[in-house]
Amino acid sequence: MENMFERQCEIAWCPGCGNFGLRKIVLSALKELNLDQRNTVFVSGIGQAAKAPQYMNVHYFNGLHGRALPAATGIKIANPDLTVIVESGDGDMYGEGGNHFLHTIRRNPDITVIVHNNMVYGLTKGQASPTSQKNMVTPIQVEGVFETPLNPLSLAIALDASFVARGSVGEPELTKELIKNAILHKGFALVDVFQACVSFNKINTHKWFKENTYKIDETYNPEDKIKAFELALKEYPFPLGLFYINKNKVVFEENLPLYKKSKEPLYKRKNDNIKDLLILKK
Amino acid sequence: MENMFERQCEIAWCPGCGNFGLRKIVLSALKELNLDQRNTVFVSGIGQAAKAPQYMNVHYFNGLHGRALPAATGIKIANPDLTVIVESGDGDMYGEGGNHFLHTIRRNPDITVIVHNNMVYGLTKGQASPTSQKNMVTPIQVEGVFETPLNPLSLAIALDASFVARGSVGEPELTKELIKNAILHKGFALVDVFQACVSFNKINTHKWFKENTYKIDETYNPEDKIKAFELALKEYPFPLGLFYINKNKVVFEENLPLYKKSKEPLYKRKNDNIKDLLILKK
Amino acid sequence: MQNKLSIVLAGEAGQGIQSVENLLVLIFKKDGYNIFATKEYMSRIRGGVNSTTIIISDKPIIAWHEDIDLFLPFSYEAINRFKDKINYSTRIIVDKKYINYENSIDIPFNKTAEEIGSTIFSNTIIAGFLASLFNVNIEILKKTIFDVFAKKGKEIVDKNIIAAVRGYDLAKNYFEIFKINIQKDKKVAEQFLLNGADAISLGAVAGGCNACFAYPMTPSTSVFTNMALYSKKYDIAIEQVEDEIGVINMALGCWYAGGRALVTTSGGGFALMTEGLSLSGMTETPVVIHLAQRPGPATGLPTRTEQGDLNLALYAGHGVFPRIIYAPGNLQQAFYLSALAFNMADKYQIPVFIMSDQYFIDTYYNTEELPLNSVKSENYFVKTDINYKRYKITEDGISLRGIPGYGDGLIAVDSDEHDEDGRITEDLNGISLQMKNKRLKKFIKIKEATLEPVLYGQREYKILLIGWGSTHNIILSALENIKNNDLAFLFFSQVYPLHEKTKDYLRNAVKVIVIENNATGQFADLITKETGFETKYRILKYNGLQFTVEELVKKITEMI
Amino acid sequence: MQNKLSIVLAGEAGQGIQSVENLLVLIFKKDGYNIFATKEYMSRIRGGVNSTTIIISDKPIIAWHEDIDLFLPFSYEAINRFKDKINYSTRIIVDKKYINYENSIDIPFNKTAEEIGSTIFSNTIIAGFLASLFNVNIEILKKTIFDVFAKKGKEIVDKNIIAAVRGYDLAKNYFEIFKINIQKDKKVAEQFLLNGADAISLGAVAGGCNACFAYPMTPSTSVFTNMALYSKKYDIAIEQVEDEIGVINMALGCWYAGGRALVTTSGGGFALMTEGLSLSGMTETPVVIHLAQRPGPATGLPTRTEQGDLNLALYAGHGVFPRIIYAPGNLQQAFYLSALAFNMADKYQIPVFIMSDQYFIDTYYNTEELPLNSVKSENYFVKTDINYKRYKITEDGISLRGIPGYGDGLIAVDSDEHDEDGRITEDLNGISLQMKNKRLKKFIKIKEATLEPVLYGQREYKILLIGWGSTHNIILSALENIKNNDLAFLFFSQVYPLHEKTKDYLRNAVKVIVIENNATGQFADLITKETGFETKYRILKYNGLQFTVEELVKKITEMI
Ligand SMILES: Cc1ncc(C[n+]2csc(CCOP(=O)(O)OP(=O)(O)O)c2C)c(N)n1
Ligand SMILES: Cc1ncc(C[n+]2csc(CCOP(=O)(O)OP(=O)(O)O)c2C)c(N)n1
Ligand code: SF4
Ligand code: SF4
Ligand SMILES: [Mg+2]
Ligand SMILES: [Mg+2]
Repeated sequence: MENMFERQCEIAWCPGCGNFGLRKIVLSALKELNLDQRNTVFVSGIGQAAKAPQYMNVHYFNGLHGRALPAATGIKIANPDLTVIVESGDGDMYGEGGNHFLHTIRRNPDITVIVHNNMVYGLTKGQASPTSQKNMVTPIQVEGVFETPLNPLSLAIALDASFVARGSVGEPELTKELIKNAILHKGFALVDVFQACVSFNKINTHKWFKENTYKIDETYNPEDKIKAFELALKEYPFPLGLFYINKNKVVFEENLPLYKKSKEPLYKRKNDNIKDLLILKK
Repeated sequence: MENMFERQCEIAWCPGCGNFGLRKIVLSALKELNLDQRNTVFVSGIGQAAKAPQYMNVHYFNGLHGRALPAATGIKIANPDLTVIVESGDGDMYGEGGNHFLHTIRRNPDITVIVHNNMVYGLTKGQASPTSQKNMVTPIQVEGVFETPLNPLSLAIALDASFVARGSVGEPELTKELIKNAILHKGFALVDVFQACVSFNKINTHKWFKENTYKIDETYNPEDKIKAFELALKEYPFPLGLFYINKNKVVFEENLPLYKKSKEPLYKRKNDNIKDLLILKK
Repeated sequence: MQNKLSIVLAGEAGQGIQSVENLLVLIFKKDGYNIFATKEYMSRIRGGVNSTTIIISDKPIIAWHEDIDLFLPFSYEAINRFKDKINYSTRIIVDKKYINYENSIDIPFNKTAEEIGSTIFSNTIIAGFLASLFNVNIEILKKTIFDVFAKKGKEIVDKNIIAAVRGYDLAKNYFEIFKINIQKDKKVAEQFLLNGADAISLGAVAGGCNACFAYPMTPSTSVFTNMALYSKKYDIAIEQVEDEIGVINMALGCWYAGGRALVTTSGGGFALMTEGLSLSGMTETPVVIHLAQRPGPATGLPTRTEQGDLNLALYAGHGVFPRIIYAPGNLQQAFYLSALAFNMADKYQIPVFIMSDQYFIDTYYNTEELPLNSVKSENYFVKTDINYKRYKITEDGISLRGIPGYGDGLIAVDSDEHDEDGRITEDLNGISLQMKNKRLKKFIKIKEATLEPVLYGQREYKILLIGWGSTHNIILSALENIKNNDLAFLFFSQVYPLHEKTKDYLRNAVKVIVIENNATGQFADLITKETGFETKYRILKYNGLQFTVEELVKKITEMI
Repeated sequence: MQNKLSIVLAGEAGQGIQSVENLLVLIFKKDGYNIFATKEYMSRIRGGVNSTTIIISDKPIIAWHEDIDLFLPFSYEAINRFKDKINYSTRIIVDKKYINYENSIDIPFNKTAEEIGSTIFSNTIIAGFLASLFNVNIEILKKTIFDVFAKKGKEIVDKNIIAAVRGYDLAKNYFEIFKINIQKDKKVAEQFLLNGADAISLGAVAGGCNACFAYPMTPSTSVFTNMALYSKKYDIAIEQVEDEIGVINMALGCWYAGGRALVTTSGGGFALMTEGLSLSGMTETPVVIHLAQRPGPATGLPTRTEQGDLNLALYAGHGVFPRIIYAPGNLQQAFYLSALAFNMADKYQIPVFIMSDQYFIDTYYNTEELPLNSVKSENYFVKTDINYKRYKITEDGISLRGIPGYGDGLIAVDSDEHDEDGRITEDLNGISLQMKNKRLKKFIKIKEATLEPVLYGQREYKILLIGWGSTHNIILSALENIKNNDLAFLFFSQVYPLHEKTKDYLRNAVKVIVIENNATGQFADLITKETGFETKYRILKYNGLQFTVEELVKKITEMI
């Protein structure tokens, strides 16, 4: 059966790029969840990963580098009925967009954030990203990266993000399920996805990701924050799966007074009768 | 004995403000460490806390709201011999400045960051800050804060900051020692300091901080990251002391190739002989 | 002739000047006095010297005057700061227990307060005292005290009413000294009393604003606070965002999905939004920005006033895209333009600015009906079908705007150069160039919708004064004072685009004088750039305070 | 007459056009040909269509021409994109095994490559082939291949030399078809071969730059990459910062403490720096910003060219403060001005811009000596004593700049309005106003140091062409082609402040034509604003490509 989210078009990624794999995964997840295209909005920043929505039949807001999250939150504020999915790169989300990452997690809108984590700046030709591993040499980091790579999982857990997971393009089934659950989850859901940039990251290749990851044990309980943190610190190999879930968090837009009264999205409301307000100024 | 760091001048804080207490603590720490005024630079953003350097006899760079950390790093890059101390507010550091907080920790320059954490925006008259506790009502958060307060300690630990501590103006001795150790520590050192804003935070008062804090047990070992994380999650009461230290981190400026060769600060170098470079372009 | 009297209260932040102001403006207005109030304050919460000027008059009074008839210093510092502004005719009121000053009138406010139980009541006593000097109806006094303190509980209300009445009675001993006699006007009691922040906020609501995002920054915060206050009743989504970049991007997301968001900010905060502004331009997503100016550069004088960010508003954002900039000059305009901004942003799918400044935001006066019937919220988005194209090329450059979830079309907006479907393109000479031209075409439409500048004074002028924004009332008052048959005043409540007729107005003048509250004459420069007319006569002020009427009268007279 | 031949290689990103370009420019130049190369490319890493134009000539060639003499398409898409640009005299070279096109010359590059072992050698074969057609000395070919591939190890070097020689030999069968005969010039072999990014980077080093901070953004990244490359040898501190806001603030911290930092960025990145720019203005902390332009708004066309950010550079930042904007027109100017920028920033304690664009950054040609002896690094900071005041009021507004750790003074800089000591003040009519005036005074000094525009062509002109930045060489080449006795070209390598004499130059012209690679004529607007002269004749291009000489000749001829 045809996937109506799939758009037939030229795709500007390099042959072999991990983005293709993730695209397939996301498309399957959308289909399997039976989402309504007319209510599904993708939001992205700028970068190779951020082009993803261009290649799908969805609404999208392809904004500025690093600024997908506030835009996504604004969309949720205007219309909480929409399913909002952010798709962007590691540089975009954790570099330029770091502050929004912190505070959107605190806010906890009901959005899903899929990060194409290729550990490099792809579109700008191979500089280090916040998740680049130590010693990677690039045209800018000429003596190799020496800064501590940002660990998005432990960071999100420290901020008490309500759903924190890691997938990998090398594990499509697992990753698809994570993304589906993330979309179904009410609240901010992060799915950081390992994937290769075949043009600029010669270290963290498809093979490397295969060899340096493992699935989290089925018995693991993702509701324990400290355990989750401990798991998130595991490296070489890196665990894949759901690290942490907090089901008790208030969802941002639901907590806005205007949506406590009524669920109507903003565009359906008429809101300009100010007579009562003016009386106060007499 | 007189403290030469102490400046006799009018101070624009409200009577009773916690900033006065922290000022005293910082001044004592500077004196007890016997720092050379001529080599001590304070960097701050904008806010009540950020005015602190104005009231001391030090070099300072009083920059933009939220932007103290990159400026401080730039200063270290130009001259690693300088002792660089950042003093700023919770809004400044964790709100507007959040992205620099993340990435400066990753970079690990040898700077000390003292955050006057009064859990409110003081200078702009009492809006919620990222560390405001739940349910606090403000002129903007008219139905009370409902977002998860940012926990600077767990966040810094998740990012593997090399020195992470919490002080309180209510515990001047402890806080002074933390600040002294932070300054002596090589690498990024965070000292988040609880203090009251008597004008706008009617919840987290001097008394409240006294009643809701306790000193970390002497037997506690701050070198275990997971334990540190666990400790950082403790609330009501909140622990005070050194949570985490990582002594094995590379110091940013020391790792810059130019300082591996020579320790001379930039201003002493002469660097404009480009003949050799030009030959490459023939 | 106008009969007016001005009271200046000055003292430390935290001494209660602000609460006296708040009470007095209400009391006087409700009693039928025309009233004007403006304040200036330091960037601190306690200490320093702040002041408020309250002018009471028998005729409408809308602009800052510098005479001080009654001066109430609350501290020695206050006296120092105002020494040069008080003259032989200024009556100085002090409580000698605290402050001594030559030729001042000693009134035992504090002793009276202590009698009631605490010195904290002295502010209410002062309010009662002044009300009494102006022969305010005591019931109005009591009722206002009741309304203002109601939220704080019965005990506080009662004590304050007692204090007010004590002050009221105290004044009776001094009637002979002050001999105040200003005509009241019953109509005034029914009028609105607003400051600039109120007018802008209410206008936004009238324009259908249903979301407001900001990061606190003086002086723009007042509008944010108002919107938060209204939010409960009017279902406005309020969010304090982590930084200004987040603010503008959240606002764009909100508009994209069918909301009507207001952004309120000041210079440094707006500087951080310039990339986002460009995103509004490229994606053709509407947004309304209230830019409340204060003196820069950088942190500058954060609580002061200046018209220094016009250039920033004009040129912010990389690349070329249309925008509209309104600069209301009085409360009616603020209300009207703030509402209009929402409709224009929606209609033309562009960023629209409302420019104010600290003076404008913090200045109160009574005003007749607001232009309530001429504003309404106009929505321009459409229900889409499956063939919908977000960026359809049209004759005038404006495509119908769909929103996700309303209809069957897909709404794809892109910060990259895009085709009609909103998909990225590099067809440089094809659709890419057409998109650029589409956006350029909107300049023409927007220009057509420009509001005309308003001419005051002589139709057959030789000398033309020009102003924009918050100087409107001051220049107008100066004009009335000067009485020169060659003089007219051309006021721009829309500063960009400039109206077509601007050239004609300039051509008719022998001498053009541009008056601005900034250091270089940014609007004068804009006029030169757009019309080619030199604008070398400029009256500029940039110390962080607004012009006073007297000051302008003098400067204009010198220059003409 | 100039004898020249232009080669266009076009194909997908990743097909190796870039490496053929890199080899060929070196080979031709070392063999004594005047050489010019420029590229245009899509915002993707593989696929699409990119192209490079290489022009070989007997005389210096410094500007983009649109004729194509030899066309080597690497894909059908490439043919499509260039269909309109090839004409009857264009020779088209293909390998029919992959691509077929009418009237093209089939050359078995791939087969030859396969014979050596892999098709990846076809690019080197093509380079060898073209070198041979131009009768390049085979030793130069080999040596260049060796140098370029040396880093990749002996095996790869050897194979590529074999490939180059095979291509070289292959060409011999085609000499008769192509009959290329262009004079070489021994002197060229000794000249420099640079692109704009190189000239700017080397100039910065010559100006004493010892730190470079950036966040990657096309097309500004090339300068960052160069600085990183030089950093090992030249002790330059390099840091890729988390965002552009961090970049500018880090640079200001660095300058404050005695470093000389370069910031390199493009439109959207620079938009994020505008608050920081204002901090430079307020604290009087120097900074040098390389702003490499690309078409906006927002993400726009990220790998394309435009002169669209002049307004942004002119007006970025809230509040009023002085700045200098250089816009080099050729490699010498880029080198010279980039060095000068550091000295001027240091001397006047202001932000200084070097404006380039993608075309300028990516364009190579050979050039004689660079103005090496006229540049040097001048430091203006001083050793301080205990009485030092960072913002001492002086006649010309410039205070001596101390740095922490050098001397006994305290160096306090403040983003708030401050006194001479750098401490916050609200003394509105006192030191606060003096500080504002101090910064205004610097405008005068900076204006005095403005570089004169350069006049080319007729001294007694009637028609004056005006240009700035990257159009310099193109307008100059057009001027040479037009040969009109009334025509002159006035070029501004400094666009702000405008030089005093600008007015005189304009006055002497009957008609002024401003030529800009943007949609509205931002520099023309600036001229009007600053001089009052109308500049209604404008030749503008804004599809994302630079003008070609032929195009300009035509447009100028039409307009005069
Ligand atoms: C404000 C701004 N700064 C810089 C850029 C340039 N830029 C575009 S994409 C990108 C990095 C992309 O890296 P990442 O987010 O990891 O995505 P990837 O290409 O690797 O998928 C950068 C720096 C930009 N578009 N905007
Ligand atoms: C870009 C920018 N946005 C907003 C402001 C206004 N502002 C000044 S201080 C401040 C908050 C201060 O809060 P905090 O950092 O907690 O310091 P405190 O006053 O509580 O010590 C804000 C929002 C500013 N100066 N610059
Ligand atoms: S550069 Fe890397 S991330 Fe970008 S498309 Fe190519 S392989 Fe993928
Ligand atoms: S407002 Fe609060 S933080 Fe600021 S000085 Fe007053 S008490 Fe201190
Ligand atoms: Mg990436
Ligand atoms: Mg605070």
